Amino acid sequence: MWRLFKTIVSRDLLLAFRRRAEILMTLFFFVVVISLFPLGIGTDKQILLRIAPGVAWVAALLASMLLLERLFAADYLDGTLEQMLLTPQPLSVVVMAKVCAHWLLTGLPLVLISPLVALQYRLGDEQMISMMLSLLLGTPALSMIGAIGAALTLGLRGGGILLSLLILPLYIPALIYGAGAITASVVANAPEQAYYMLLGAFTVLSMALGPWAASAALRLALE
Amino acid sequence: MWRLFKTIVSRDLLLAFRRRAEILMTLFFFVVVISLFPLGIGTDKQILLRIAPGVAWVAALLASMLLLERLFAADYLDGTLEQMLLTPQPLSVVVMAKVCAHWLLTGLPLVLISPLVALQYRLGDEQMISMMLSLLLGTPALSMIGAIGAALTLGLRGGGILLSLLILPLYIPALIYGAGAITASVVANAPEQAYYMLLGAFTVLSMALGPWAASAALRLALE
Amino acid sequence: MVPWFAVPAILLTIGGLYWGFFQTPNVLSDQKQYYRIIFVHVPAAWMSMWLYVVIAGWSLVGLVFNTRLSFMMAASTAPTGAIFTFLALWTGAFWGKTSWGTWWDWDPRMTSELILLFLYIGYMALHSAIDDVRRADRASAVLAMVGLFAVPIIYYSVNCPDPNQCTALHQRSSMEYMESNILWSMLTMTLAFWLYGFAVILKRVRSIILEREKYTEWVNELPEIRSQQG
Amino acid sequence: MADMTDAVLQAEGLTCIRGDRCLFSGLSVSVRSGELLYLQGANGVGKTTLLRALCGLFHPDEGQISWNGRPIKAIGEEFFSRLLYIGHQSAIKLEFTPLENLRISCALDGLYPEDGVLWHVLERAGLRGFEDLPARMLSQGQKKRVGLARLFVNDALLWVLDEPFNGLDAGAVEMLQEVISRHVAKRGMVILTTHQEVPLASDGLRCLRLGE
Amino acid sequence: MADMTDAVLQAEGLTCIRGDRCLFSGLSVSVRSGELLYLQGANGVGKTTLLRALCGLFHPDEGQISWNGRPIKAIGEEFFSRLLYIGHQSAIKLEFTPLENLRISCALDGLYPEDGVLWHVLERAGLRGFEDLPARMLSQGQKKRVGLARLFVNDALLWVLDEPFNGLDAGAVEMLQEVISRHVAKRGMVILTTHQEVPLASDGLRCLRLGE
Ligand code: HEM
Ligand SMILES: Nc1ncnc2c1ncn2[C@@H]1O[C@H](COP(=O)(O)OP(=O)(O)OP(=O)(O)O)[C@@H](O)[C@H]1O
Ligand SMILES: Nc1ncnc2c1ncn2[C@@H]1O[C@H](COP(=O)(O)OP(=O)(O)OP(=O)(O)O)[C@@H](O)[C@H]1O
Ligand SMILES: [Mg+2]
Ligand SMILES: [Mg+2]
Repeated sequence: MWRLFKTIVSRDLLLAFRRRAEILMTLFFFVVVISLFPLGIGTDKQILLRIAPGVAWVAALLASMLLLERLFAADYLDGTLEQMLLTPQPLSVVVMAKVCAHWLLTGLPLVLISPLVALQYRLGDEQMISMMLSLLLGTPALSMIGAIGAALTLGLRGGGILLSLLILPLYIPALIYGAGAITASVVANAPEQAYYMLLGAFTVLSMALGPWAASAALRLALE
Repeated sequence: MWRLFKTIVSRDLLLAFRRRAEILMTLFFFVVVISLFPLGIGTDKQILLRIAPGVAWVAALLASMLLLERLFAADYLDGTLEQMLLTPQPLSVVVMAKVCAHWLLTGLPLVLISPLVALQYRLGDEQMISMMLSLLLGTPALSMIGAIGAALTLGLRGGGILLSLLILPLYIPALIYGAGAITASVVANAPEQAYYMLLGAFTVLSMALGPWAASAALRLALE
Repeated sequence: MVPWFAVPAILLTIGGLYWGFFQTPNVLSDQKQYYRIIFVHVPAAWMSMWLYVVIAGWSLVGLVFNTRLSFMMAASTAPTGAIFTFLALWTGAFWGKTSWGTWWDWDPRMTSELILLFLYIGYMALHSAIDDVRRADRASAVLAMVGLFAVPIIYYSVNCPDPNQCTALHQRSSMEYMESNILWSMLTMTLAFWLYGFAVILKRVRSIILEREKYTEWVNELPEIRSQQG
Repeated sequence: MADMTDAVLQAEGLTCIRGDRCLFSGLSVSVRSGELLYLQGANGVGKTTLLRALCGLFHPDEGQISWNGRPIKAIGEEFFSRLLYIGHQSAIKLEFTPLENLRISCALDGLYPEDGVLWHVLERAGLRGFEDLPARMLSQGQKKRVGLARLFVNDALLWVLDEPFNGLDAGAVEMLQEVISRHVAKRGMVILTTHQEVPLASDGLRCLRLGE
Repeated sequence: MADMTDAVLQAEGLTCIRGDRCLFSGLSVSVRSGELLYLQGANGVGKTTLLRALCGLFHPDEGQISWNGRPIKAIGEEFFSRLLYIGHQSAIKLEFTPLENLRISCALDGLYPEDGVLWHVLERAGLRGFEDLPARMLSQGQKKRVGLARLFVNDALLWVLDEPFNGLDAGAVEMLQEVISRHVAKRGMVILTTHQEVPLASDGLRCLRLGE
């Protein structure tokens, strides 16, 4: 079981590394997105400070969305997913593995690159820390929820779409608390713990329910 | 020729409506990005006014990117693209048709929904007008340039990120002048004509060169 | 042929750096010694822009006359260009840190260079993402052509975001009132970078050719290949 | 169709190199109207590659492909208008019904038949009753049939079919055979490849075996 | 493999309704080890549906499928560990080399053979020299072979093969046939469907013709 988990994770990572440029690409993609805002908004230090949290989290959302269809679609089209349903292990292991890989490909790079955001947006050190922390806590939830949405929209039965529309708004709490935490540290040096608690709780919750929902959706999509 | 154009456009539109999730995804993403910033920044009117143009335009860039990957991918996988290469009509007609469809699916909805942004950011009417106008002028260029990127990255793993890495820098002029136009109307009631001129020129230029580049890239991708 | 460029490149770099760092009077005392970075900074910046034009040129030749060599040249030029771009940004940032007290400022020139870096990276990423050589060459050539049209527009838009009063263009170009021997040492560095560029590019294109032609017989005639096989 | 005059597709000295391996070199072949060229050869020997090259979808590393003596690269669209290529992939959209799929692929060929014709064609293709289901709900062979239905509408001079019999049941195979031989009989030209030994009963039959 | 003891897959009173069309109703069939069940029938008659139902991938509207007397839904994973299903789609990733594809599909079956074995298997599948190319660069039949290579590694008791011969050349078809009959000979069980008439020379052969 643990072995299957590892196999699938490493497989998905390998898929990503197959284009050796890809991991770097993720990083540079963030830099590009981040650099766009000042071009559009202007480079007044105050403004930059204010928008930094939003920018970071929009980048996170975009990243996990951009890579979401890769999550199951490819395996669905070429029939690998059928095979995964037939594995002797429970399906939720597969789901967790794929989510984990997805996070390693999207969430983690963002966490790692976020100091650059802080630099470009003139954030102080402890603000940089809080940005990294909030991203670290929140992005797994994005991947997990995204997985549910991806599984639901997979077969594209009418119901799936409607449900996935119910799913997408679930992103919002993560965004609010994540951005909120950074803002708290940027603007009013308000206590941030509360934000982190909520963010963490949200992630844990999604991790608890996500795999079950996602694998149910997968079975539905495949019959 | 004109008839082929119409057929392809209507076909792509029909396809998109069959899988509704896509259109909704674009709009949803746009709205989320837009509403995220007030959440993160707080609703100080001055700041909102300042960042409104930039946020709107960056959101537009990113949102129109979401569907780009699928512009040719589906047709590529199931072999339709091969058939399109073999049509008696020049390939650039096909490209233009697909770009047009893509704009109707991404650019237009954004233009229509932008008044919502204006509302959220407390913009006045004439500022709202200028926002819609700038989006109307600029988004076609986004679709066209995006098509080039999509054709170039066709069938490549992780196309989504690579694609955005390629085209986002090319988007910058549209971003600067689009946002600039709105800012001009928001902050200093400076004359905006110049912006619109440049924006339009940019779009026209991309329309003139884009189809050539895109169809060249397509032929490459298919052999 | 490579050494013909490599050796003078090294010599000139050393010479230029020495000249720049120790032979130039301490003008711009407000910036203390930091300003000497300019001897790396500016030439690097120049090279970075010039090399992109070179790439586009080779790509055009390749697309029109369908010559494989020119594609190889373009492909092998890109990394050097990226390196120079990064060098310019990095030294610039360093300079900014010391003289302006900030790593990064959204000054147009810096921004446009940053965008140029993105373009380079995009070019290289595309080329490395396609494993069919033929398609890789032509696809990235098309990209370079598009870039050729885009770059001037982007530069214009970045340098003059407000078309109504377009003052930002060519700001802060203090070339004219610059000490002649500072200028000269800078030019030396530029020349040095030129030669370095030639050397590296030729080296790279050589290896690329060898890799792609490894099935043709003339390659196997080459001494070092023989020695490897034998 | 308009003119079934004598046309000839000619390939001289074709050399195709995929990756590191040379599939074929110096291959010359010509097809004239009223002939059926039957490509044979093991898996991976280069049949599909050759077919796509003959359609102008793939540029051979060396050699010249000409239609009525003029290189197909030069006459591009004119050649395409005489060509009908059906490849491995069915080129149908799973979201569309067979009817819509057929209509679109016709439009790509520059044909705009009215629905009556399309319904009739789909029935001949053995899809009666399935015209209005999304293709996602069709079986493998039924999808294949949707792709092949174009043969009933399109009267291009040159048909290039890559393993058209895959996944078809006995009845469909038979039907397809007679469609093909009828096309050849009225001086069309057909190039196809398949691994099943099907009796291609037509006089103009010529075989080309790759990979020897 | 561990035990080739007598096992039996039994389906009673199966009824499948896809869309609004009843494919089959009250269908009962059973396969025991040492037998080969050959599904026949026209396109769209429900062969694939039946196969998927027998694998537990598709839940029939009525009826009961049991493995050694216990319903497969109940024993889920235990049944899957005895099952090998190869469907229409090849289930291979175009970015991966045949070697990696094979390794992954083995891992999904819970097998972790070392590379030596995999190389050997691929050679038997006729892919020598292609082990390290991305599967995107393989021909249609070669991709199919990669998918089928699992048969050499996996010694599950029950094989379910949906049109395994599609797109294979004569040699490959022959090879596949003998692999199948060998499996049956050593008291494995096979359920397959195909449209090509291939001589399935094995004593335990039983035919089931759908759609009459
Ligand atoms: C991180 C980015 C950069 C920083 C912080 C930076 C900073 C500086 C500073 C402090 C100077 C000293 C000259 C003065 O203060 O007037 C300077 C000069 C110069 N920089 Fe940069 N720079 C950066 C990027 C670039 C780029 C990308 C270019 C090329 C387009 C560039 C071109 C020049 C040139 C030509 C000079 C010498 C002429 C002059 O003194 O104005 N710089 N830079
Ligand atoms: N995109 C590609 N890049 C590199 N090599 C390729 C590519 N496509 C095919 N090949 C190689 O070309 C050879 C011939 O492929 P092709 O598809 O023409 O074979 P085929 O004769 O059609 O085989 P099949 O009967 O299985 O369809 C194969 O050996 C394959 O390795
Ligand atoms: N996802 C689906 N939803 C609804 N109906 C379906 C679906 N898939 C298949 N069907 C219907 O079930 C019937 C049987 O499909 P199936 O794939 O089992 O046929 P088959 O016997 O495998 O045909 P073939 O020989 O072409 O593979 C078809 O008529 C098809 O219309
Ligand atoms: Mg083939
Ligand atoms: Mg079937």
